[in-house]
Amino acid sequence: MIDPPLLNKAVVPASALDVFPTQAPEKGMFISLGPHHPSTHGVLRVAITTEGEIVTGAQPDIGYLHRATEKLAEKRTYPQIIVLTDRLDYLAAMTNNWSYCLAVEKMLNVAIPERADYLRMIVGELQRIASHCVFIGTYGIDIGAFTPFFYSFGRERERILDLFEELCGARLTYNYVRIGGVMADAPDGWLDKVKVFVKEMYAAADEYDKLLTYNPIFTDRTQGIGIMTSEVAKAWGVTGPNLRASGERADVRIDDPYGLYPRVKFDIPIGKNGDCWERYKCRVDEVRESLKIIEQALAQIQPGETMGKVAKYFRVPPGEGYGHLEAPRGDLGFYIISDGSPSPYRFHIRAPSFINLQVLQQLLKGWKVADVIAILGSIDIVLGEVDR
Amino acid sequence: MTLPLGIFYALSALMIGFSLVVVTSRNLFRGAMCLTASMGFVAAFFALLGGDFLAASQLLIYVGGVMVLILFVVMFVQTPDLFRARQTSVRWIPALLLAGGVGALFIRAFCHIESPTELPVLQPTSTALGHLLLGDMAVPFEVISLVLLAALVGALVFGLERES
Amino acid sequence: MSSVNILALLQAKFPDIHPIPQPAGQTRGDEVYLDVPLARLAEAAHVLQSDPGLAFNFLSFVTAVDWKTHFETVYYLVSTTHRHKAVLKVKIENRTTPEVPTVTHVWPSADWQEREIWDLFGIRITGHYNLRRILLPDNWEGYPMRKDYVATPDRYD
Amino acid sequence: MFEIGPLLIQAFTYARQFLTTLGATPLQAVVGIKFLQTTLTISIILAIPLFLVYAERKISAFMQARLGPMHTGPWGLLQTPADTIKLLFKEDIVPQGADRLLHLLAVILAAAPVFVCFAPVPWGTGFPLINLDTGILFVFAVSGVSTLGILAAGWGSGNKFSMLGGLRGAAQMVSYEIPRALSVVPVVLFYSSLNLQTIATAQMERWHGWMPKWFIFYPGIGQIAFIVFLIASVAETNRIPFDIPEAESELVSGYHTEYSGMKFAFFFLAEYVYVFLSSALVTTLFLGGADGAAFLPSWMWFLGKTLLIVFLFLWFRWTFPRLRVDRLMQFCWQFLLPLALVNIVLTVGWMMCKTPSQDVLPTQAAIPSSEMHGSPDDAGLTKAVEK
Repeated sequence: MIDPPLLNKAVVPASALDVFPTQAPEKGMFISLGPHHPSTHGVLRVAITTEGEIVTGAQPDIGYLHRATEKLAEKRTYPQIIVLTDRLDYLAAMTNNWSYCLAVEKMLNVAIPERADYLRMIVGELQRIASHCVFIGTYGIDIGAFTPFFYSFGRERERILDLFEELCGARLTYNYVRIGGVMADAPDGWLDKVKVFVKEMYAAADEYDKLLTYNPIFTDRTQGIGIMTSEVAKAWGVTGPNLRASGERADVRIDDPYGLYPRVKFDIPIGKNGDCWERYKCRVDEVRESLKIIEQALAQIQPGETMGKVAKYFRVPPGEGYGHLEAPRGDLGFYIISDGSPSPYRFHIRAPSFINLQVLQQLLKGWKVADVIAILGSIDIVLGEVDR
Repeated sequence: MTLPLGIFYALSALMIGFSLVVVTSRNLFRGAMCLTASMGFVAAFFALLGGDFLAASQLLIYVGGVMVLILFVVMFVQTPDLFRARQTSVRWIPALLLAGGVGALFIRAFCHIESPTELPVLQPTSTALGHLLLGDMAVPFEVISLVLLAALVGALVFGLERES
Repeated sequence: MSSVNILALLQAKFPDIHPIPQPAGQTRGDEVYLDVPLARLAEAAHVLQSDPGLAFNFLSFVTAVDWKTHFETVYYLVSTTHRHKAVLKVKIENRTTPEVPTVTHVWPSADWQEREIWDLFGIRITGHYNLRRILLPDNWEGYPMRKDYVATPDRYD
Repeated sequence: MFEIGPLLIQAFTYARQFLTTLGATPLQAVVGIKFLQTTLTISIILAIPLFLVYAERKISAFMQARLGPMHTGPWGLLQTPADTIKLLFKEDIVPQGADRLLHLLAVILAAAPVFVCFAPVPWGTGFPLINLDTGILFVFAVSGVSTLGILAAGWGSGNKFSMLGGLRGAAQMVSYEIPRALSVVPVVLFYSSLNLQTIATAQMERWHGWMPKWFIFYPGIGQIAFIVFLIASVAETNRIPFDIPEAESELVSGYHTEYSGMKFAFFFLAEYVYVFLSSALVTTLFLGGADGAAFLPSWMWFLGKTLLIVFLFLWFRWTFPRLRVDRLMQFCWQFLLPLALVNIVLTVGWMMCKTPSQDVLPTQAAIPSSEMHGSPDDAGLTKAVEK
């Protein structure tokens, strides 16, 4: 019997993990969770070997949603790739576009007008709130509470999507952030609507706390479960709220500031022992931090240009560049190598969900089958980003 | 041939039928289910004889408790060879003779009892049982609880043994 | 820890690691670009992670590039303590059976990314405990991310 | 006002006289009337899930900032009949590896006992089908049989997940039956009778005029017994937060995965009737059954209180997440059971100090002469048992 806390403390060398459990072990049972399982957040299969109720081995099996985005990008010009990045983490398309544009702008060395940067920050933080709302809703359903889903996913996120629709006409794949600026200026009255939404969102965040965060059965199901220490997290390359919940103060907005984040004051919610509840709590607190950022941005934004001096059809000087930002699920980066032609020579995506998912191989061992769903849900992955 | 006697014969025929299935069926789960059914018929007989408290507790304890746990064991132990076990033992002739002898003995004993023609008037028996158990029969009642204690200790010993 | 003394510390142990000059007109972040010979990669990984001065304990990503004449694997390393970054580039000349040692013993986060390199580029990762295709179906022939990969769709519906 | 109870009694007595005039022996007449009463009660009980399913969907919708069914009929009233008809015409698939007979038997075992349990429940004055002396014990005994239904469903479906779901469901129901039964012992002790009718009528008195003497209002023992019984009943009906057997997210809806069409409908029907039965028991035992001011008929009081408790069941379902299996068992054995036992001790203490002079065990004479109705053979009830 593997006793879970000990195992998660030490970083298990990758070679110690089982290769691929395909047949039932002699004593236990082999359960293939997914790919049509209602709670694996999309097309993901986790092959689990159990001994009674305890998980003895887990190997996620991905690739069901692989669309070869990196190969496609080599055939498209730089502006055309923005459309590809929308479909990576389809719950946070704004931050995908922004991260890609950061990388290209770094290689082009072009200056962004201030109003465009403010709009990018407002829209990026709104996208973070929408993505965390999806997480809060679906994680509630994983643990068995159906009602929060209708509040966070059904009510709050819908209002954000309405705001985005008014801004750029789309509800999911926006490609609003363009290389050198943003697609168009915010329609008049839009910023006031955002201000109204921000005020009401504070109340909604407190409502989630009352309804789910401090619900005794919810805490009983998630506290002390799926403990991931910061050494294990850093060793497996985990980033985002999952890493911060383990007590590591790592946030790209602070470590490697981009855009106008140095001008806004906000703090980073940090957890202590990195269990499922802390990962959930960090995301709820992050919603409040994002609201603070938006408020300050709304106060500081001035009218002005929204598109820098970038030609419609441009070439990037040969060389390589890496731009990354703090996406809702972690450190999302784009590594681009250009050979001077209008389309990139090599286009690599540093997808946080893909790398965060690896830790499951070690994290699931030793916990109960009922906890597998809670732990998998707390990592909050999106298959579009995992399979690219 | 009054109505209650008719019911009595029907019930006993069904009970014997189910008990036969318990003995003969190869499917372990089906056998356990039929055993549960025959336990239910025992409760029906108690009800027919006017013992309402007895019928209810028989149903509660045997059908609701003991049989559920037996079904548990059957579902946990799914070793396929259990299902293809031979039903009849090799020395079935002596077994048949023994069964015949015991059967004859019972039939002779039953002939001396004249069967009641109609049902006893239904009395509420639970209060009477209460007085009996805690009044005159208090000592045997306590002794029986020792049997239960022994069963519990036995279960614990088996349980712990498997754990270590 | 500026890139100068990272280089100094490293070259003390590995004289044959030398920096890659920054191409003209190309801005770069504060990463230091290092060209690591294939044979030296395994030891360099251990030193980069264990040496207190360098302390690169976080491997952000691993990827590969097909330069038509040779392959190249890129490791983007970050030190969460000293807050400095490094990019290792390893050139792989042999195109017929390209091989590179694994770094999962040092940074487990390279596990799936190296499997992806094997799956899409066909570069064998020696010493990887679970080298199988990760994104493509197991019976897929060819390595799609190579420049010379000809995609022959089997149907046009 | 229009008390239905006595009207029904007259109707049944006339019917029995009519049968005897037709030449049936008194026994056959009684059996005929009982048959008539049973069909009447079962038809009422069958109508309840229709209403409850609609109520659950509407209430859960309002709790979740949405509207619930609105299209079928005004405010979606015809939604449940529409569902039932749809399920009637759905193809009834039996999995290939399953044991066909057991697959069907499981549904009967799960659904039938719940209707039988309604016999001793007193709806109002003079209304219980049978004034059964072992009322509450009979209900627990028969409701225990539905556990077999779940086990048979788990095994009969032939697939690994439903077998696991069946095992977990049965384990949960068996272990929650004990605190449920023990939480009723104080009530039985207090009113010294298992008969639901006597328990209900005994709660009719008033403390200094206005405060109804319901068992729940007895400080300490009343509330504990009420809470333990309610929690155990929620667990017994496999509803959130105790719905491990059909935990959708883990076992893909447990033991009734392989059921479709009318069989699936019966599982749900049984669950809702079971919820109504548990609420009816809570009302009879703790809220004084049909006791209420005169302006409403007694059966309406009973129905009102029961629907209030049903609302509690629904409310639990849409606010609580699900308990983990081992925590659920631990909660039962290490919290509910000791609490129920302590409550029994408290009740006995209360009864001792309440009537120190009188001997705690009521003498035979004290057996309340329950109201007289129904067939002649009930006449024997008033005769005290001499043995």
